[in-house]
Amino acid sequence: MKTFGIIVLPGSNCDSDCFYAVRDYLNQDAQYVWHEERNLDKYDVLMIPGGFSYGDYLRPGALARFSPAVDALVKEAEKGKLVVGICNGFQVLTELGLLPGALMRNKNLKFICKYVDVQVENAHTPFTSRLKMGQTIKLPVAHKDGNYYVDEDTLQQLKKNGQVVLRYSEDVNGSVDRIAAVTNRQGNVVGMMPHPERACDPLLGSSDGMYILGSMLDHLLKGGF
Amino acid sequence: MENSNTTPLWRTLGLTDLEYEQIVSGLGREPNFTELAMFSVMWSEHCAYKNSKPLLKMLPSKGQRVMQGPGENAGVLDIGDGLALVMKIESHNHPSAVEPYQGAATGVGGIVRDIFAMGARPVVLMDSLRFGSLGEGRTNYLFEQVVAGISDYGNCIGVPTVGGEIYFQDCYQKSPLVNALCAGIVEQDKMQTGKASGVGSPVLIVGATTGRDGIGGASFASQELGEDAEEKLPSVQVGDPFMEKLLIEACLEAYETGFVVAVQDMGAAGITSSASEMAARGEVGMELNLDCVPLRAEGMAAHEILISESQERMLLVVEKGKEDQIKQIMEKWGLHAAIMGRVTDDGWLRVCYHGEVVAQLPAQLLAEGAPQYIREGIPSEHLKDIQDLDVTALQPPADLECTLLELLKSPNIASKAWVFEQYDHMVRTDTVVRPGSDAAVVRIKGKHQALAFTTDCNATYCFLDPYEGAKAAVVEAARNLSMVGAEPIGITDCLNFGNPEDPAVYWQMQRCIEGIRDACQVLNIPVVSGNVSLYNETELGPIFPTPVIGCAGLIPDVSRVCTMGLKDDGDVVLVLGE
Amino acid sequence: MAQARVYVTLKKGILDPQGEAVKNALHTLGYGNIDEVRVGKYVVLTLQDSSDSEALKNTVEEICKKVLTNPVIEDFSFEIVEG
Amino acid sequence: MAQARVYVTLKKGILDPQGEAVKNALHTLGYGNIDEVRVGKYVVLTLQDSSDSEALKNTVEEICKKVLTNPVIEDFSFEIVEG
Ligand SMILES: Nc1ncnc2c1ncn2[C@@H]1O[C@H](COP(=O)(O)OP(=O)(O)O)[C@@H](O)[C@H]1O
Repeated sequence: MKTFGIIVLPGSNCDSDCFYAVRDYLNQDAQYVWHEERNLDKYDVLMIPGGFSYGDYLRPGALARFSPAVDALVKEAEKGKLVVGICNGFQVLTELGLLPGALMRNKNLKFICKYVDVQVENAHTPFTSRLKMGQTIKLPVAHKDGNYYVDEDTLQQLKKNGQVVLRYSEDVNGSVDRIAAVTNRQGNVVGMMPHPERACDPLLGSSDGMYILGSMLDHLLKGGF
Repeated sequence: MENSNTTPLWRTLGLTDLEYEQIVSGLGREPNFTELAMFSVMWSEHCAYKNSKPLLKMLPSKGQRVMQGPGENAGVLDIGDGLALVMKIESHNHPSAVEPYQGAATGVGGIVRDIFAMGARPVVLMDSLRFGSLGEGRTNYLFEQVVAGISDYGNCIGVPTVGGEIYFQDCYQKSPLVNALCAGIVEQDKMQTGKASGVGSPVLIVGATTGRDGIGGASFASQELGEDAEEKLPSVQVGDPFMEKLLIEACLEAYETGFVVAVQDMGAAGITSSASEMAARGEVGMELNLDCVPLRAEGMAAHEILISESQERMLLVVEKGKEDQIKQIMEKWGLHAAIMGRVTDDGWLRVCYHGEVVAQLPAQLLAEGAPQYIREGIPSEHLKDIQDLDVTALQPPADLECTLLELLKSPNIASKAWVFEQYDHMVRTDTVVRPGSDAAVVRIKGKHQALAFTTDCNATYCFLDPYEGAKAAVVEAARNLSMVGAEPIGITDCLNFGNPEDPAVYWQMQRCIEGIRDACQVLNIPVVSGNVSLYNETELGPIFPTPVIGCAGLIPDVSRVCTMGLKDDGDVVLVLGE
Repeated sequence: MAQARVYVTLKKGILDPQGEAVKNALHTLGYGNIDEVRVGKYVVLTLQDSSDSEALKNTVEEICKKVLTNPVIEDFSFEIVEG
Repeated sequence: MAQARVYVTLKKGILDPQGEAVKNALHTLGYGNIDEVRVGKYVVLTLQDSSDSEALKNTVEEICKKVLTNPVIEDFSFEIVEG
């Protein structure tokens, strides 16, 4: 049994989505981690869920940086632990500088909630190993600020290093190069705008999110950090 | 009490001479200014239902599943397995006409608080909207801003907006309607009420600080929007969905302790309404000290604190001696919680400020003493002409294909994806049938049963024949639910009308309510909560009568949900009914 | 080319939840000496020069009222910089 | 009391969808002479006065860098007004 720590920031609202996905569909130990927690040793994976941490005030993800648990998460990430930021979590990770780039207001300036197709750009990451290169999966998005920006130089590096993990099949929000998910250079930290945790039960329209959660589990079971 | 010009103060505050007399005779003395301000908001149409209460009594509100009918913050229905469904709909029409973004946002905030005030976790939002024709006047602006307001607020608090309705029609040109429905789920033994009890129990004000927002908003909402509506702007309230999200979590955690005796949200008329209604329901009194209220603005007068409509606040009555535990929970969530009073046994609301008693009123008189008006409804003269349409004299359209395309182009028929894609309708991972179907379906994790929701009303029908139109709204709602496989179990209704002092409008309201009553009786669906919004009219005249029906249904087995998409080649198509 | 710099602020007395949240964050970070934070908008318009500076001013004023602000809850001020 | 007025703008070269939308709206309304619109933030901090104006400046600078802006996409400038 692996332990997934789900960071609960004031304003997180997909914390329970992550919790049930991990507990009921991945059948692993899901635990909420209050944002004032300082020791995150015992978790095998850390997740920053979607939502509106601190109301998304100022900039989405900007104020979450100052929670002690997020501080501790940075240290765990540096040690090489798997860290996943979904939606607002992705925004937090870029604000922290753990991931390159920034997430800006969607091109149409509106919140977008719908299923989208995404393609796998790198199947050799701890988050995508159950998928094939180029495979298309169906995941929901639900965000107002998912328009991923990086400058041209960084983009070339990301591509060269295989840090672009998922791309939207069609332009959804104006993201540079239709990027939907990126990892850090080391490959243990991922941020993604689509919600795999919302796509674990065919009853709700798709279970493709299980590929991503399952890949992480495989990685841990193979003895990955 | 008169102010400088000769209009008596009570009239400028929206009370009639007769109402003022009733206050004086009920009190046995003249009210002071603070007290009069409190009466003016509590006896407004918005809070007191002066014109609608006698009519609302007609609605059937009993049934095997009904655990709480009208009279509390929201209605409650037994859905089996020890669970209950809490639901209510509410209008925020007038605020949205003035400031559509904030008006709609705070409308969502208000209805959500009603639901968690009953102890339930809010799990579903819906919105029923009416605007003028697209492209005319401020319609596009109002429409975009209202949708943005609902989207930003609902998405932030993490409650999925799973459905609703939108119509564009000229009669709403200057009187848009914004009705929001919220439903929640609670374990039956954890239900909360707004009934204060326990002499000496501390009264806590929790959540946002109190400022001058929306002062007089409640009485404002009960007046027709005149040409000078924009002048009344300072009363605009600003919503803080982040605060609301914290408030939801903190309150639900506080209820878990079992130490919360009673709780109510502060909507219209703020501290005044929540305190007096909680005291009146519990047949107790309350002593309040305004010096303890965390304020946001400087130099606020007693009446301003008492009737402020600052959003995202709750009033809690807590077991004596347990206040620190509750405060700790609130502080964990970063919220203010201040002890501002205690429960007394004498039925009076006694308010102190700066060491003086500034108001002293019987809670019952304030909360429930407003007069009720039974008027005479008279159908409008020219209704007959409109109704006398000889359908057989109409020519069928020459080019049916063209007509079909014309119809599909109508914003009233076209896809509403532009709207519902702006709403997070999937958060909480329970939305089984998403917007775009007859009714939305939401599962309950770990249970077999699921819930279905719809809102319906065709106001043109109601205009042509209020009785038949309202009946049709109920029946349509029931039909929509049965289409997804649900049995309709309860209704919450939002009655939007023009000025009830106009006999033709009063008649519409009367007939609509009769229509709802009769349909509910036949279908055996109780009305467990609702809301009335009157004075929806401008110089352009009253809106069409718009009794929006929000209906909840129960699906015994979530795997048996039916959606409307065609499924497979060769499936047989049947037509049922006549 | 002229540049109009427009400052949009929430009216006094109108709740600024964003400002409140930033203030709280700053306090947490140890900046206790911050009494208030208000977050508004800063809009920069680049306009084709008009020889008539009075007309330019009127245009910007009009744009502020009609488009850039919501008069119900916001105030504005602006300055025009030539260059 | 001192007031720090902070202007946050998107870096040059970064597409500003909000500014674009405002520009298009202005063009539709007939303001054809608008070449560009950029929408940024205007943050007003009210600080307890410090006798040391250099220290005050440093504090504000720090706050801008740490909290008020995201250096990947934003620039800032500020001024301090006493009073
Ligand atoms: N149309 C209606 N049908 C049934 N009950 C109604 C209707 N309108 C209002 N009620 C009930 O009357 C009570 C008072 O209404 P409410 O809207 O809660 O007042 P407030 O303005 O304080 O929110 C509630 O219990 C509500 O359910």
